[in-house]
Amino acid sequence: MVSVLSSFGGGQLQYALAAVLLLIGLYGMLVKTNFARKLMAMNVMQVAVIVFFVSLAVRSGGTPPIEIEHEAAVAYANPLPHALMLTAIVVSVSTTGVALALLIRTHRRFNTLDESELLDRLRE
Amino acid sequence: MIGRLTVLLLIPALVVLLQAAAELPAVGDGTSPAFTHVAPYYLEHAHEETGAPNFVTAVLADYRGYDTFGELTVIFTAGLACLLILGTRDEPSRPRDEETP
Amino acid sequence: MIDTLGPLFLLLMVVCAVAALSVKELLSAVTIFGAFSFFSAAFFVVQDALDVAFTEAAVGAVITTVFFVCAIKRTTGRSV
Amino acid sequence: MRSRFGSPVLDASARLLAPFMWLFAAYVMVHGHDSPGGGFQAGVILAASIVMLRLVRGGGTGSGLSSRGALTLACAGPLLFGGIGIGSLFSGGNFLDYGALPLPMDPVQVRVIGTLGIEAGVMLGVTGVLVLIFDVLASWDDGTV
Amino acid sequence: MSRHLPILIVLCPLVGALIVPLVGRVSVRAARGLTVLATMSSLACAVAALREVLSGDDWHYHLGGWAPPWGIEYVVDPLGGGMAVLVALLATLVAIYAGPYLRGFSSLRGATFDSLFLLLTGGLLGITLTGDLFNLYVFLEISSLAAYALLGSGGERAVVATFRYLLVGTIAASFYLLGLGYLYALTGTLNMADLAIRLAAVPSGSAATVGVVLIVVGLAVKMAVFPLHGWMPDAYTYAPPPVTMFIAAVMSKVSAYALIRLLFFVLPAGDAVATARDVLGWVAVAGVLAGSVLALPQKDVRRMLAYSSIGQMGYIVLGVSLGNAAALTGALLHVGAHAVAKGCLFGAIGSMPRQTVQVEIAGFAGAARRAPLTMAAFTVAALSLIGMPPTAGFFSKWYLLRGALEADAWVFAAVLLVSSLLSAIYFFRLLEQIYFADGPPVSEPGQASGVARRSWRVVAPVVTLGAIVLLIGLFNGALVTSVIERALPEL
Repeated sequence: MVSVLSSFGGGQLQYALAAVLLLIGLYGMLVKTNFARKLMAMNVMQVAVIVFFVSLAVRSGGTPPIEIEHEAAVAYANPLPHALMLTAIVVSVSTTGVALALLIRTHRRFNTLDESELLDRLRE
Repeated sequence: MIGRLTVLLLIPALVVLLQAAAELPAVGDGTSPAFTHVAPYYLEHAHEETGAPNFVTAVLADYRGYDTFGELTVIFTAGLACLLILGTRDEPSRPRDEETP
Repeated sequence: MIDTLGPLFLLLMVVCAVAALSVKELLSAVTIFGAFSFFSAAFFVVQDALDVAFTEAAVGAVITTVFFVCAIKRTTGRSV
Repeated sequence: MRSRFGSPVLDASARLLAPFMWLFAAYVMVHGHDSPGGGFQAGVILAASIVMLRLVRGGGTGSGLSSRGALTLACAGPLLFGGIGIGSLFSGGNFLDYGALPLPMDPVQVRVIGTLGIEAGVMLGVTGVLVLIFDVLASWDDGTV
Repeated sequence: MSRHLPILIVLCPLVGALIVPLVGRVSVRAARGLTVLATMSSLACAVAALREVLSGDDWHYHLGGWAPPWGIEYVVDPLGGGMAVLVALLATLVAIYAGPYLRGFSSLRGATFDSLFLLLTGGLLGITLTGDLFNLYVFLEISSLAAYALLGSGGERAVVATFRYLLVGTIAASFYLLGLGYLYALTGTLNMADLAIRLAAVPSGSAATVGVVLIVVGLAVKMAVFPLHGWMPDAYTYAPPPVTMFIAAVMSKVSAYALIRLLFFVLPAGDAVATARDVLGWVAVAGVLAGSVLALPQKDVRRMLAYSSIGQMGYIVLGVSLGNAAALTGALLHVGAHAVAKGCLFGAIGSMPRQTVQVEIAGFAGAARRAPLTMAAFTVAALSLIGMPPTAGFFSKWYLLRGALEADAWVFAAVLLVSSLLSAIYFFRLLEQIYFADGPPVSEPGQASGVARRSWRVVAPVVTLGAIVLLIGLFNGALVTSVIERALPEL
């Protein structure tokens, strides 16, 4: 563990923090019992993936990927991961919308959002 | 109880992810494969080929326009999904649970 | 400068994520989640990802939060 | 759910704010190809303005877009996008090959026009869908989808 | 236009889905007709494209006119084209089958249902044809979101199961995307063919391994392999019949296809892939056994079939794990055989009169006299799942067994035989009810709704599927030599 951490000279620190964020989200999705809370954890997890991709695209001393005229050899950031992540953000908001609709429907019938209570009700 | 078990499972996952991350090119490294293979083509040709100085727009709307079509379809799907699941006010989704004909 | 700002915002995001998952009241959690989205947008700005930051700010901090508030209002029985 | 916030100040400021938001959305969309932004962001801003009007004025008239209209927009946006793609299919290019569109301009400019067209499609579609989802989630629709 | 066949396969359902809600306002019948038309034309395009590919080279279609790896490409090869035909065929039959079910719906709800069904079809077809890893993710999400909505439209119990499916599915998709990020960081490309070349040059290390593992885990979770199947029995039991029919038949098969595509065509054969395949093998063994055992005590037939699906998916994963030519042939044949048979079984069950939420086994008493055609198809499909000759299931299991013996994997071979025995037990219990038990008299009043459901639109798709199960079995040799052998990777 220590050897792993010491290998991060700062160059990979952002990847490490993205991994931490991902696992916080995963933990929340697995452990929290309230469905709305699970959804927030899901969003955290999705943002973690976006953070990872954006970290791949950054170039030190670089500029945003918008062309500056009359300046040769500018170190632009990589536009491809940015474009991909725009799609990923849309996917995450879509998933959240559908999940919330399911959530409201569940609540309308069972009057609870707690996972264990719901499972008990379903077995009745 | 479940919480502790999950943490026990997640810590090795974290170690593995960190180990893998340590092998990736450093953040900001302009010589990594991500910067040397496909991306330079966009940076060199996007403006003249697509007329868009914003490279992200060039990639999003032109080179990978089909992904954007897919993205729009995803959000369209989400809209219809909410409509089907919750129904509208004048026509709440049918209570087809216990008394299905 | 930029090299330290990125990890700093990431740390703030971690703090917000933990807080959003552990706060008792659901509505407070949603608010903190909005802050989380805001910090992530700030992170994307310092990473030169302006388009992503713009989208995340608009979607994460506004639309997702509004959706969450709607759903939580409806599932806790209070009116908007 | 349907009650307004009631405050005339809120009402007036929302009414004042909305046109500026629409203007900003148009700016964001049109300038998508040389500055950050584009159809998706513009659509989100438009949807946010309509949701704001709904929240302040309590739906019904004056909130910009009915639920039925939102569904129509949600279909029309992607159809515009797909239509441009299929248009290029019929004029000799591959799907979404805007350069093949039969417009009397040089190919790069045709591509810019095509890109603008699909960004408009994205904007309309995103606006429609987000308003629709809000209406369904908040059960704010006027019952006429 | 024939130059554009690959994209037309996907565009037909997608554009159809965009038009159906608008048409549905004017005429419900027109919207229904449009749905069937869209799936049919997609099927026609898929068949034409597959024929073209079988007589020539793989078909590369560059979207937007941009050559890969800068743009996105569609690739039709015997594997992808065959999958597309399978998906489009089932979609067409289910689109016809859904007609009577939708009769009680309002026009808006019916159009929304149809539109989402088309989106699901389009999403699955996109997965089978795309040659780009990120594009695969986008279409995976289209199909997943549509599936959540369709499964969740069945009632509140289905909604809870669907919510849990959504959480699991999103974790899977995020894993896939993260794994994709690792591979992109190492190679700088997203195109499958390009990635295969460039990844082979990357020195193997833990980053590449983690990327591969994340992608494999993500797709395996989407397939509902054994320990992650929790949502499935509930969702299949409570979802509307046409939805269960379609999703049980093709959805997990398409994920299996994606897994085969990535493991054998994209990722280089190295330690990472070998480890992933070993682990998958043991997961598959557990899944086959657990699925077969858990299916035994089920009272509800749909729940029983859901557990049997878990076991049957295990067979496919087993074939992937063994990875030799015979085993992969078996896995691919089983993808087709199981898709058609499961569709037939769930279709037949959906046509049964339903008084309660449960479809008890006892409810099938004497069904053969009331619905001889449907039950004949049901029987053929059931025999195929057990693995009786001359149905399709026998031959796929035979190839799998041969693959296991070739690889000296005695445990796998034993598991195959044991689980066939178990499935024989639970299916014969059911077949006994259908043919030998005394059912209620035909004129019982409670059956009116069942008779109404049994219009030709319900019977014809089910019978067609049953016939296809037999045809695949009878002509399996031709199918294997003309399509599947050409779809196999170079081993």
